[in-house]
Amino acid sequence: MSAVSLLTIEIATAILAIGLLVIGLIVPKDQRQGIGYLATFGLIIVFALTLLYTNVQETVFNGMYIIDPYSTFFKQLFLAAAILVSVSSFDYVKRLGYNQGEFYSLMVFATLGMMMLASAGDLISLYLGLELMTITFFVLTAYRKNDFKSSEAGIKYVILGAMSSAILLYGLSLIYGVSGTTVIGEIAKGLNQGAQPLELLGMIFILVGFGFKVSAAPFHMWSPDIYEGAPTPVTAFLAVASKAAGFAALVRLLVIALPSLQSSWVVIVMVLSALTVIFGNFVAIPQTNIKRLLAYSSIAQAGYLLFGLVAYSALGVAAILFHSLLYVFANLGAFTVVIAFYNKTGSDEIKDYTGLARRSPLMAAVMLLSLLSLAGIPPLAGFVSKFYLFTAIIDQGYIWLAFLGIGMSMVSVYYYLIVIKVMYMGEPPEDSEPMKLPVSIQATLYATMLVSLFFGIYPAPLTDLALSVAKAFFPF
Amino acid sequence: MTFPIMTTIVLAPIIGALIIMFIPEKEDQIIKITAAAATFVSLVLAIFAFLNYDTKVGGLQFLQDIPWVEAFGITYSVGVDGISLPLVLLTAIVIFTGVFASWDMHNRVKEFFITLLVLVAGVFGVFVSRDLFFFYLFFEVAVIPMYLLIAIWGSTRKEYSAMKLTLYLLVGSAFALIGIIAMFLYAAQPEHLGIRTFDIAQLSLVNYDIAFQKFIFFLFMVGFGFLVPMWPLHTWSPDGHVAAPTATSMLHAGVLMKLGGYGLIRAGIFIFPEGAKFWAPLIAVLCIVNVVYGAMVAMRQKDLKFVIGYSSVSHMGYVLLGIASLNTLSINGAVAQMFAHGIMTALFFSLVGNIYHKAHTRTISEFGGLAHQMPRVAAGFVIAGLASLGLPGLNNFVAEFLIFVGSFSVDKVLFGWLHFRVLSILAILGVVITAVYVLRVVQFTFFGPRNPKWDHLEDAKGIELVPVVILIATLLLFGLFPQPLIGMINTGVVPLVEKINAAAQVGGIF
Amino acid sequence: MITLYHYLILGGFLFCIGLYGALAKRSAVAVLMGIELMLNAVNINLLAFNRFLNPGDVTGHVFAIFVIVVAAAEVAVGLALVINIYRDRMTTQLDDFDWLKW
Amino acid sequence: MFWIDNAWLIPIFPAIAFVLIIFVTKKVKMLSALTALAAMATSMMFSIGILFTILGSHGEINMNAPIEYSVPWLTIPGVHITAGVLIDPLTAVMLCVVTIVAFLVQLYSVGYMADDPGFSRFFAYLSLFTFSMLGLVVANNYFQMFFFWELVGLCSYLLIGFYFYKNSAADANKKAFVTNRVADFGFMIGIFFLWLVFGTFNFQELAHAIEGYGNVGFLTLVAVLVFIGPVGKSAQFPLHVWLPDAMEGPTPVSALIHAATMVAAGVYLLARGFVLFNAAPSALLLIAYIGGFTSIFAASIAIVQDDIKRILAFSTLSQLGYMVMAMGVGSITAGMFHLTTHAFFKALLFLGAGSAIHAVHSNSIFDMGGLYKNMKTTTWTFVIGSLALAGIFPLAGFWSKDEILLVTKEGGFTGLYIIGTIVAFLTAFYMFRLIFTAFFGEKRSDHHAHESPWTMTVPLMVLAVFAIFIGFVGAPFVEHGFASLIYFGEPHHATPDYFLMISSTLIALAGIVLAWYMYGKKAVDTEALKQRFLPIWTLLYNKYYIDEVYQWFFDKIVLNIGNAFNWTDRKVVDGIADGFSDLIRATGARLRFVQTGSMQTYALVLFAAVVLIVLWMAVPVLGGM
Amino acid sequence: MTSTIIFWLIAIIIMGSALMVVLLRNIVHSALFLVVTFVGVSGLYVMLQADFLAAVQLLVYAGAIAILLVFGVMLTVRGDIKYSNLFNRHKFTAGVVSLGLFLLIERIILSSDLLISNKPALESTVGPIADALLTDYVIPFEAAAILLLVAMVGAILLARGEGKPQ
Repeated sequence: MSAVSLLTIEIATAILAIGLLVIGLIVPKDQRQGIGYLATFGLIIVFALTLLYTNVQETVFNGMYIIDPYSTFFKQLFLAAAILVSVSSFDYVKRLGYNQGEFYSLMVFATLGMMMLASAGDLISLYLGLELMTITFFVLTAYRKNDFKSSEAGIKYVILGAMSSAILLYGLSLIYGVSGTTVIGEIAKGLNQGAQPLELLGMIFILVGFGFKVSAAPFHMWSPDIYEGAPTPVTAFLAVASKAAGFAALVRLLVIALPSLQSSWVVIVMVLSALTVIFGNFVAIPQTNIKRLLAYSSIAQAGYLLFGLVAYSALGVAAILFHSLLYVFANLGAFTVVIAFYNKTGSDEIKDYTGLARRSPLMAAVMLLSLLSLAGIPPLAGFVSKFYLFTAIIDQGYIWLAFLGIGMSMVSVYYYLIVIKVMYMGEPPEDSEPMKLPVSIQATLYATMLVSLFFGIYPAPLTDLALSVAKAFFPF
Repeated sequence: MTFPIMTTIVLAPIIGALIIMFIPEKEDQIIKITAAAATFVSLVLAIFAFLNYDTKVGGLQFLQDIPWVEAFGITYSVGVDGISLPLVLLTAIVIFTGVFASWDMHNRVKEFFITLLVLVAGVFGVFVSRDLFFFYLFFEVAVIPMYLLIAIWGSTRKEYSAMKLTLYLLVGSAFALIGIIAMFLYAAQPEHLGIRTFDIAQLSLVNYDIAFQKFIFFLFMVGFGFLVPMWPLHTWSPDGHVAAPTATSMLHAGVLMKLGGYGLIRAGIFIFPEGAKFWAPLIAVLCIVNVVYGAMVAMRQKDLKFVIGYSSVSHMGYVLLGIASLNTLSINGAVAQMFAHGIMTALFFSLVGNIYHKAHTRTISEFGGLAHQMPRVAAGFVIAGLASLGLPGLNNFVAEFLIFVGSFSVDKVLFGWLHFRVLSILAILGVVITAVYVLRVVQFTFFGPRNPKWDHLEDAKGIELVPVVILIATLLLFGLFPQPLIGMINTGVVPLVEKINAAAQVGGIF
Repeated sequence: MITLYHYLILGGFLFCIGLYGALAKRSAVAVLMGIELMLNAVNINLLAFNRFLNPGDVTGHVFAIFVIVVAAAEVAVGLALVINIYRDRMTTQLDDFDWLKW
Repeated sequence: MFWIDNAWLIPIFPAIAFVLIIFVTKKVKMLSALTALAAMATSMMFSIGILFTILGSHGEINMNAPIEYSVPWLTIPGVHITAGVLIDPLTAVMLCVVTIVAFLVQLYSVGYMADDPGFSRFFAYLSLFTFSMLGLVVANNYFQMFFFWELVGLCSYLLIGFYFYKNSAADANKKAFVTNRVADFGFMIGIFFLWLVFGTFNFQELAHAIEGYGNVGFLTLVAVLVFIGPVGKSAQFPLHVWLPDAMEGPTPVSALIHAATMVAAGVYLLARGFVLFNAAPSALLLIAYIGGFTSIFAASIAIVQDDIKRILAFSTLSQLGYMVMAMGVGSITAGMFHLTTHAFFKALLFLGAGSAIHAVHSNSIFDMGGLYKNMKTTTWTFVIGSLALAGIFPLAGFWSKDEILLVTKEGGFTGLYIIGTIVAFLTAFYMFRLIFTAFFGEKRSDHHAHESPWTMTVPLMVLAVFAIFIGFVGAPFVEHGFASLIYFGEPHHATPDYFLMISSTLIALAGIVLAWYMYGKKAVDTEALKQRFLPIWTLLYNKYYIDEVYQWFFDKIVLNIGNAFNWTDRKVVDGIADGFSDLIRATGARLRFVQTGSMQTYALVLFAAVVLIVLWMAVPVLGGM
Repeated sequence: MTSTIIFWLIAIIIMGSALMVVLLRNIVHSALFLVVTFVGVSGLYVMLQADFLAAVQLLVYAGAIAILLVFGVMLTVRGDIKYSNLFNRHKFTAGVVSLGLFLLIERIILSSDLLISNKPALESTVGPIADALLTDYVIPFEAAAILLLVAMVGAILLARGEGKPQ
């Protein structure tokens, strides 16, 4: 296939993004909510396109860019997330009242960045994809300009993000220097056998840079603040897709480019993952803001995803794929509820969720299932993925890590249950009415719920897919 | 293709829950009838299975296999043997009666029955699963509904208790999960089974390394010990019992705790007989603590449900003793005791629920002479109490008798100084203590002069009596004619004991 | 004789100075400056590696160009944000931005 | 053989009656009573049929050649339990005693309980009680024995607590049940040991097995353990405490418990399992001395009590001590004989007492007095019963008591013989103390006492007839009497010992005379006597404070252990778990503040972590700095 | 030899001015020294025979970014400009961390054994860079374009006063 046809998805996405931007400028202000539908429609088309590439295994531009099932898997994930976020944000964006076209356009740009990250076969593409995603998120995070918190989150993200990019870049430069190449597939060859101190340093810096992106402790500290401050749809997208994208790139980088340093990075990742699950879960306990709680919970989830890397096996990678998917949908479900709730009440405080089950059984149910899925309770997808993750690490003999992970899952159950308790136990406030949800939100909620349930009850298709994708990384 | 009877038993409550989802909330009568119908289907099928199980053939019957995740060897495989079928029947009876015990529920009826039915589907699932993955999965399915049921419809420190129960159960299951995974991986190694499978029968064929067995059995012991509950992992259970609404208490004490014993037998002893032999002394000692300590604590409780809660701790100690004795009789007794205790405690809770629903208190000292106002409840309570203290003619007696006989025949010295028979004797002493606290409760609650304060209480009547009658009938039926039950259990226990006897000596104790 | 090591250490030094600036200065603009220093250090690394290890190709150069581009974009967005938030809170001292915490 | 073949029906009839009364006839009082009586009568008919079949079998069915039927009840590998019927003369006699006494008691109850709202319930319980007792009697194995043994305990619980609204009744039935439980604990362990060594519960099989078994030490242990059961059920010291309190039940119940059913079960077990005890001589000795001690111990208490039923209760204790003592010295003949006679006259006495109580609505003998005038039948039957109990020739008690004294004397247990004699004296004394106080003398209560209805008096008269004549079946002059029916090993025919007969009669008469002297004639100021021996009187009146000791033990020791465990559970076991979760929560709450909101702190942490990681990873590579 | 001197000269300029950027209290001064640093770095690029990069460095960094920063300063600084660029409370800790990191980096660099290539550098890099950008690196190239577009849109969005209470 030619390069252009292989890049169809990216090109289509770029065209969509730019088109949205342009249309946003052309269309009169009062008709701009249609852009959301357009964006959704476009994304769905792109998603449909990705289906054509499910089994393609090609590289273009001398290994610069890789189209393989792995990247396609992630692209589909990003697109799905983007579709759901854009659907669920119709109302939210309408309430913003300004710059509606740009919002969707930026979201699509961010998606494009993520796709590049997943497909990058070269450090430079990887870096550009990363920055495209990150810088877009800088803007999106600060999107609610008249909200101080949003601006603050924006500036925090910019400064911390830039610093982490710098250190990542420093690491990339060292790896480039030592290996003499930026093509990920060739770095392993270029690296000296036996750990060169400089390689090690580069590896550590890269790990730190990506650790920041996926918010692994102790590089996670930005995320709760940014998650809380950012507009909720952005938080949702940031929490789910950008983290998944970070993992997509990190796995490829570590497994394909740095296998010679495997003994070192596995240890580091192990410590990071342990710290992450502990910190994320512990600090989530006292939270009172639902977004912040979800932020800490997603920190913890990142820790679980890192387990898959610790395992350093096909199973581990497959588990990462599986868990990313579940994580995306579970978090999206939760965040969609948060968005809808915010739209109705203007609050993100957990205590205001009192009696939600009476006011909107659907919202409460989706929140319940999403949180339980994140906690790893069957028959939800989260259980299956955690099961795979633990299997993967126990397979490698890290049984203590499995204990830690499960123990921390219990802690997570604790704070998830607090939310559930508030929703289900309390009586709604006196003057409250049942919440009527827009169709778009309902559709999102049902979609996330169904995915969590379906892959929890019948995980076989996704498992097979994830395993076959992961086997590409470990041909042995 | 034969009729998938076990699957239907599991699915009936789920389908019931789905139907209820579409019934408007205000039609609570229809909701209740639907729930009763759904559980009735399970009950009928369970009875059908019980009657049609071929004890001459034994082994696993009513099988069904559907490959689920082939990459991991996960198969949806169900089937029951002599050990699990009685427990399925138990679950069916308890939930069916539980629905009737909840007939007076008026608060958020729809959600209540949906949650209850999901919960019971999970419990059914555990008992019918032959695949450890599904075993675990179904167990966890049962936990969260339990939380909701207690947290929303409960009483007395319900939030604390619900959380405590949930976390304890999950922590317990976590131990078991790690054990299951480790075992799965071990068996999947080419030099052992070479295939990935969670099938219990297949996993039991592997020759596990002794050290590995010890480790994994330890995990199972702790994990299932949480559920049983084994001292000192038990404190969730009285709190949970007390806080839970009636039907939940019934199901919780009646069935959920049995998952632990069942798991220990099925996943623990059956697969790791050497590990079981190694750890049995510890279980034996702890279970005696359960029995005696639980009974002593029960004696000092002021809340009716707490008494029953601690009595469950005490009674489950017998189950553990049966398991720890590792011989045919004792394990037969352990399974029978699980069944009997389930029925008995469900009866207790349905009656206490009845009282609480009317009197809005469960504090024993506030009662007295309640037999005047509620003679039927009093009679039921006395019968439950008598079952609890192991009166002949009721099912518990047979079970406890078998456990005692079985454990008594163990001629071993633990730790170099403690003869096993000493433990058995202490356990029998537990029966005496049980008599003391049960009779005290009966006396202080039901006997004594008429208390005009409670004159407004009505005796149980009509539909409230359904659970009482069914449960008492079951207790009597299997108490007077235990052969069908014990004979069936025995078909499941015999292969288990053959495995135990074939296993090597470990630790010099068993 | 100036070797690769000299350049690398110079790069490292610049990186750490920039880091110090980014960590220790109050003003958002000064922090951005520090970050630019860090990125410059990276560029020195890239070019030095390219020069001494792979003088035959231009990968390092290309990489460096992209780094510059990204740096520019980052600064643009960053400054826009600084100006934006300055309008709200009349300050650019990063210490003051701690409404989001715990 | 019809009766024997269908012996299994005997317990079934009352069981059916129980079920019918509970579920069908509960609302209709008379129907309930009729059902119970009909069932009882049928059982009685079968029992008598069996007895006569055996008598007519010319020794074919004897103690060493019983007839046994059984069906499997629970069969799994390792344990084989049957439900069965074992018919031998012992069973037959016991069946007759139980059914006849029970029938009469039930008949009596129709009148006695006529006004009670729980009339039907009462008859249901009575039926259940007899069912349990009959099931126990026909049992062919220890398991079945234990099964019904416990059920008997249950029924006593239900009946003693029949007036559940009385706190004293509720206390008493609990006490009865718990005490019996303690005893059953030993019994259970005992039969476990038997099963463990011999692999069976069956009496016959055990008998064969024990004969060839050499380990006497083990047998002694088992025998003692099994004996703990009768100690509880037959209220021997030190587990006798429940029996005096058991009078809290309606009087017919007391009659039934004290005479034919509950307490007889213990003695019956001793007889039934005598093979075992016989094989363990030291255990037998223990049994004998416990029995002897109980008899004098209880008799000494009885002389100072003023509650009519309590006096009778201690008298029962004392007589049970006699029976156990007889067993202990090796004569089941004597023991069973006394059990038989005692069943009738003690039932008579209790029913008579009930009649009296019914009339004056008080239990205290000092509230009665002069009942003779209005209650002739009651008085005369009561006197007959008392004479029988005191052992006055030629009433029933005379023969059986003499038999016991004879075997102690012949067996060389002089101590026991002396005790038995003293007890005979005391028995006569306290019984006539009762009679002279309650039935004769001046009237002391305002109640207009009147004779009871025929349903009450007829049983009294029937029992009185039995009390007079039943002793002859075992009189040493009678050929093929009791001793040739019920025996252990070979029938042992006692030769009449005239010295003993005369001496014991004289001693009993002496007791009666003393009682007349003190209470009839009032020649002695009993009050002054009481003051003079006040410490002894108080000790006796309070039953040697044994109940108080037990109460103290329970309140102070058991409940405090319970408290300690409860505290441990809440504070230590739970405290650790809660503490752990609090720790996690607190850690979370603290850790939260790491997140200061200052982005440069975040960056600092990030880079500090970088430095640490690099240090950690690089130092080994660099080989030190 | 000359190159060594020039290197050291440039190195001293870079290091000195970089330190000034960080240490000075007046943010305008810092900005000026930043320009000096950028120029110094571009000198270094010249030494590394990266002529095109040196030019880009001058244009983009010294020309654009530094000016952008100065604008930023001008738009936001209030009060006494002499104290516009103070340290925060992490002054010391940050110093320790930075210094520690530097020492580590330095040690690691010195202990690494890098394979120095003796091939001569390319005469001119402009052509090869152009080739590379439009062939192999066309994807990042396009991405960079999009990135700039995003940055532009974003900067406008954020800096514009729309939607704010005036």
